[in-house]
Amino acid sequence: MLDFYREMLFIRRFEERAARSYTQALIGGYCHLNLGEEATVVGLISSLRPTDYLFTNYREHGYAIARGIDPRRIMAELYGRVDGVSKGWGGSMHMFDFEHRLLGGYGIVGGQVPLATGAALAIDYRGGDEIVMCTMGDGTTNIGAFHESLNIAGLWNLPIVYVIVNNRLGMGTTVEKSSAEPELYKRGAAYRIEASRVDGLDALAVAEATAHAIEVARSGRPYLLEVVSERLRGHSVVDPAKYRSAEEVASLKEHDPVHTMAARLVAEGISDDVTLAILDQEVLANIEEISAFAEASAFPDVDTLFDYNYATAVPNDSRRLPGQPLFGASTSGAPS
Amino acid sequence: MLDFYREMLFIRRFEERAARSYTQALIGGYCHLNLGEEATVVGLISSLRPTDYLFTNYREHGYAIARGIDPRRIMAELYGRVDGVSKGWGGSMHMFDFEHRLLGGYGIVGGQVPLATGAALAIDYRGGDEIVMCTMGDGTTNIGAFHESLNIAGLWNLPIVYVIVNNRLGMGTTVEKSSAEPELYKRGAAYRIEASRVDGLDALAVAEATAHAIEVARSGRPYLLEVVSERLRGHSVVDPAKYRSAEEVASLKEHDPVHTMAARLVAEGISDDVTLAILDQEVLANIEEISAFAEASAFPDVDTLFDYNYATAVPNDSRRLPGQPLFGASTSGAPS
Amino acid sequence: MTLMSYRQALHDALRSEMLRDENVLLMGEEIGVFEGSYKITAGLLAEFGEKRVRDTPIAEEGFTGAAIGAAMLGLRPVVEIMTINFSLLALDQIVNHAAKIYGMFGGQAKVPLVIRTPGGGGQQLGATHSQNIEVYYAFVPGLKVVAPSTPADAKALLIAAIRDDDPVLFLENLALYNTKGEVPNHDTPAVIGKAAVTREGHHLTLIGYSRMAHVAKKVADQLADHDGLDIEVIDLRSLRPLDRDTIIESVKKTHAAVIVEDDWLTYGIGAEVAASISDGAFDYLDAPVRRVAMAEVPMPYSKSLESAALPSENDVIQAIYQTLEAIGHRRTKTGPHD
Amino acid sequence: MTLMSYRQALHDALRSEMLRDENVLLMGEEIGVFEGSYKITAGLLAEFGEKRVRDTPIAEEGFTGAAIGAAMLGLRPVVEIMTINFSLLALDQIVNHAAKIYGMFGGQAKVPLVIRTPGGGGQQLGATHSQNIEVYYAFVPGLKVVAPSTPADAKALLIAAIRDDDPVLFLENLALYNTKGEVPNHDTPAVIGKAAVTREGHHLTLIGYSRMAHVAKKVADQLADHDGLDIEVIDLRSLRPLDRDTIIESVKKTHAAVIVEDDWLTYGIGAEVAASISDGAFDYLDAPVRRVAMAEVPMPYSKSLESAALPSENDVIQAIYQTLEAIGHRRTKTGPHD
Ligand SMILES: Cc1ncc(C[n+]2csc(CCOP(=O)(O)OP(=O)(O)O)c2C)c(N)n1
Ligand SMILES: Cc1ncc(C[n+]2csc(CCOP(=O)(O)OP(=O)(O)O)c2C)c(N)n1
Ligand SMILES: [Mg+2]
Ligand SMILES: [Mg+2]
Repeated sequence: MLDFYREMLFIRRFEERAARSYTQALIGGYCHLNLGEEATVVGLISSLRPTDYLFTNYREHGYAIARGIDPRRIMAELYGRVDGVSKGWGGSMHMFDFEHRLLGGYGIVGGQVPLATGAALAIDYRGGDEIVMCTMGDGTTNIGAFHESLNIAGLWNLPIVYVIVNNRLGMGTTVEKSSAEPELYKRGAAYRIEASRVDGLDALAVAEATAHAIEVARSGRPYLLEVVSERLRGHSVVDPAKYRSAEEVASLKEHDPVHTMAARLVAEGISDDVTLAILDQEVLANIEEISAFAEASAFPDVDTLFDYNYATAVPNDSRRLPGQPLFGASTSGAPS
Repeated sequence: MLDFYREMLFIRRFEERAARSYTQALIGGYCHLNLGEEATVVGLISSLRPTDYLFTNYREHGYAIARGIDPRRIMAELYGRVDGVSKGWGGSMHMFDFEHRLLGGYGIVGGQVPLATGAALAIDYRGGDEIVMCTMGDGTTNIGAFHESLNIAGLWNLPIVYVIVNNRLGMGTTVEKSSAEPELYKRGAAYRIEASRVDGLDALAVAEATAHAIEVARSGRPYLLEVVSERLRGHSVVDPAKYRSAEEVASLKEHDPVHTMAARLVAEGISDDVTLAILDQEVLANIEEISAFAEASAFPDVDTLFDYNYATAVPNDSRRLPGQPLFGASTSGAPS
Repeated sequence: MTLMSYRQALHDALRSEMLRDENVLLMGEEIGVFEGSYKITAGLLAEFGEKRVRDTPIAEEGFTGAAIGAAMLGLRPVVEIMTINFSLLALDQIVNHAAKIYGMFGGQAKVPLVIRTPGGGGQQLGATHSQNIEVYYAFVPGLKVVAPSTPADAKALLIAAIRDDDPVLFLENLALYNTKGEVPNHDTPAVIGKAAVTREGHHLTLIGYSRMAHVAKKVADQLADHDGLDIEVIDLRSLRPLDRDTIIESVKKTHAAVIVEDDWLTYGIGAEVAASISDGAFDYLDAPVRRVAMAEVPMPYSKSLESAALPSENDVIQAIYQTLEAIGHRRTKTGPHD
Repeated sequence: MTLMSYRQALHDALRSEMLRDENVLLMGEEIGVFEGSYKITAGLLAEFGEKRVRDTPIAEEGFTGAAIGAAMLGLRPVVEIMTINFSLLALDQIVNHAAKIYGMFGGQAKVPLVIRTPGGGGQQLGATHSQNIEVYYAFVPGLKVVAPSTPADAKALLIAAIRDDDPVLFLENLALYNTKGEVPNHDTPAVIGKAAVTREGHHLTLIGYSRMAHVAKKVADQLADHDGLDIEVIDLRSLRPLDRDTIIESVKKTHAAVIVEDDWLTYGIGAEVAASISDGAFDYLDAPVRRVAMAEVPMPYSKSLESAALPSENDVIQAIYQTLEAIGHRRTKTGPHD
């Protein structure tokens, strides 16, 4: 439990730092945080084997951390630096690390769902014993890709756990306003996929439910797990979330999973306030080092702009900067 | 019942004639027939009011007939003539008649489902008491548009009946191979939409189930109706359907809904063999007249090629034949 | 005239059309309670209610298709697709349905639909959120595609699009929302299908649309101030129909053209413009038509790479000078025109 | 060499690559039990079984996306999308995912995927089934797009596409499946990204791809026989990358070009080709580059209208003569080149 707490706290502090770095213009673009979802993230990832695959969406910093990727490289990605997990190409929404089997970080709502389904197909094709976990938000269950993918996984008996992280909002729209069946896990029935729902503020409960889901997947059937979680702040760093009532915000604070877990650790005598305060200081110091590392990392060199045009080089590939003419000396560069 | 039979028989003979005309090259492109689905078609349409709207797919000749469109214009459309329901622009897959509220005829699998949903939205928006019926095949329930549309209809309480015409095949693929939940009506639950299944070989049963579905829709809730039907021949006229076993084909013949209905009419003393034979002769003669009308109708004039570029004319509209240069006298024609 | 932002002009056009015609309704993700990702629809839910300002589920294909169906029955839906990148999910409904319904059924049903969506680039949104794929729409018969660059055009073209009986793809741009300009107080619709000469000149024709029409104008003004160059600027405004006449007329006068675009070069909007100029002004061109466009890569997140991939004012200036130089060179060889 | 149909060449390439590499699998609607809508995959289910020949549900986005995900893990899926019209439903997965994954993640994951799909027109399939929208793919960095016109190229390019580590859109054509040609018996992959000069000549360069490369060749041969015209024919073969060098080199020799394409004219493939020629061969062109393309309408079903909308051999011949006439005119005025 203490391990869970440490991880949750780390994600909390990391995300808070990301928010601050964003306002300091160290981070650009869109930046979606896992604040409020720490218990969900940690509970979900804890039951995965290192060889299992994870596909997720743009709200993935915590998942990258929980998978064991060096957090300095995660922060460096946010800062758009060469040492970033995606070498600065992806940013907040597009983190990827093959070694730790985080297979993205996708910015298109639902985009990851068919991909994850295909990864499960590849595992099944080769007779491997890995499974795929594919997380998505509650709002994502209304897009076609969800339906098409679950149907395929159900038909082909693929080893995959689909996880709905239900933070009850897709930007500002509630589940009730976006899903005709708001008990989202029940949608598994449309594909004969076993499904259940769990409290996402309780890391242990999430871990337990996940373990079952993974067991089903490893036995060769997809599973649909709904984790009812919380989003503490706006949809992204820049959203003031004015559409939430004062009571709602108060209730969020009250159920804050990190605080709840801390209280439980103390109540159950596993830890005490002083130890937890020291732990927090350590984490905060660590986060500052991480940020310093990221800030010291270089921006990608402009010369590398065409480095990832193709994995297999071909003649006549276009490698022109915006100012360059179509024809003339500058059109070389292409392998031939 | 005799009315149903007459209509079913008419569709049967019309479709057989269409198949023949296709082999005579009077019809081009793809041509999908309602052979085997006559009871389904007639049962479904019988409960609609003239003011209700129908959206369907490319397998729609029978629906066009059942809605009361002049069959000569339906055949003329198949023959690609100016007197066709879509003036020769649509062909077999794209029939449309606003007067009879057949709002297409769509060639893209699932394409009609969001459109029909939107028509129901328009009715609701205006507080009208019409409803929309949207038919689709069994294979169509696996595409994203199905999911997105039913969710929207469920959320917004739209007056629409979605009908799955389950002929148990999408081209050559069985329902079991394409739908993880092969009892297709059960998918309504994913959107809290009331749903049921009915025998599509029994026109009366279909009519009854449809009447209930329409009642629900008219009261302001969507409904999902699955009609288990049959496809007597190949997917389209050119498909020999070699993937079907001899037993299957034999069983199809045995359950042929037109023959079954005829037998029932005789058994129940409503009609007799002689009367039915005379009826058939009448229908056949009528079909020949229809075909003659279609054949006598003119092909659209090439001068009309740009007639439907836009409903609201704008300057610089492109109205060039393939051989015409981009600039020069021939670029006129555009309203300015 | 009132000085206002592009955002405000769009908002005002939506509001006044909704007041004018009760068949006009808005649909899209987060346009109501959230007041729009980019706040174009702020306040409209409160004013018009849930019936006319509809927050949709995340289902681009479904709600765009529903809007098309509603339009077939005579409503005039204005759909917001949050960014043009997500419109790929609705493309079948737009291309195979909205664009086809009028023609394919022999003119029996109209589709008076507007799809508003912003393009982007330069906001560090990364590869999936920084595309300019308007050419996908401009390519399709049956659609109209407009791309205003000023608040005044934004208002007048949006009004025109809403009143038009055909499906109109209305291209906005993230970087334009805060730009300001004078906007007429009356609700006069613009004519769809006409380019605008936003600066007269005779040395060269500089062509852009949406954000790049701004850049073009700015560069031209700058070069006039600093170098006495007299550059004609064309804002395409409409990508379909494309107003070739206005372009050709200008190039016949200036004998040279540079196109600036935010999309990828190869097969981008500029390709058609360049091909059209090279054809229609063949005997007048003194140098090849130059295109300044985005580098052909998935847009990187990192600022250093993103800046390198995007066309800059400097790139435009360089292309102009290189073109003028080429003309000088050729003129020396062949003598001046006419 | 063996004389065989384009269909057979595709079938043989699939089969021999499946035999060579067990990571190659086929996915698509009706490719197994039904043996393929156009029978390219006939017999392969029987030979390789359900694991490697997968009939998918009707879910273009879902199964194409699944193929992309499988490719990320090292499989080499070959997806069949029944016709290119239906690929609009998979476009988000192709453009926002397949094309982006390699670059957006800094080169960490490859997507060795092939999407086979036929374009069409001329089969009376109507507006939703007769589009040639390859420009949607050719426009996108990260994709490769090939469009073979002969059985030999079909085989060699399909083998190359399957062995390539990037996503390749492999464009076929309904009207080509039954055409025949000599095909090498060995399995040598072609080089992706190279055009072919399929006929040498010096009077004019005639450019096409896919079905229109055939038409171009046929027209050129005809004009040689009947009129002693010596027309150079280029088959683009690859739309992305586009082999501009081969095109420009030819036009520098012939001084004139006509492009034939099956898609709509405005913003079509020919726009980029014409713009590139007008730029790269600026000093050599004696007449504007002419494009012969489809009329810009949703394709009508009726034969009379469809025929009028599609480019015919006669249209091509007329464009050639008009171009040559324009050159004659100009030559008289300015004297011969060089
Ligand atoms: C296809 C698509 N449509 C819209 C968006 C814009 N968008 C980004 S996140 C989001 C809300 C997603 O909600 P949910 O699935 O609940 O995930 P959450 O953000 O709550 O974690 C939207 C609409 C997008 N990225 N992709
Ligand atoms: C999006 C799309 N994918 C594929 C096709 C090709 N296609 C036409 S009909 C069909 C089968 C449809 O089966 P089903 O929904 O059961 O309807 P049925 O033909 O049996 O009436 C397919 C795959 C298409 N027209 N559109
Ligand atoms: Mg959410
Ligand atoms: Mg079926």
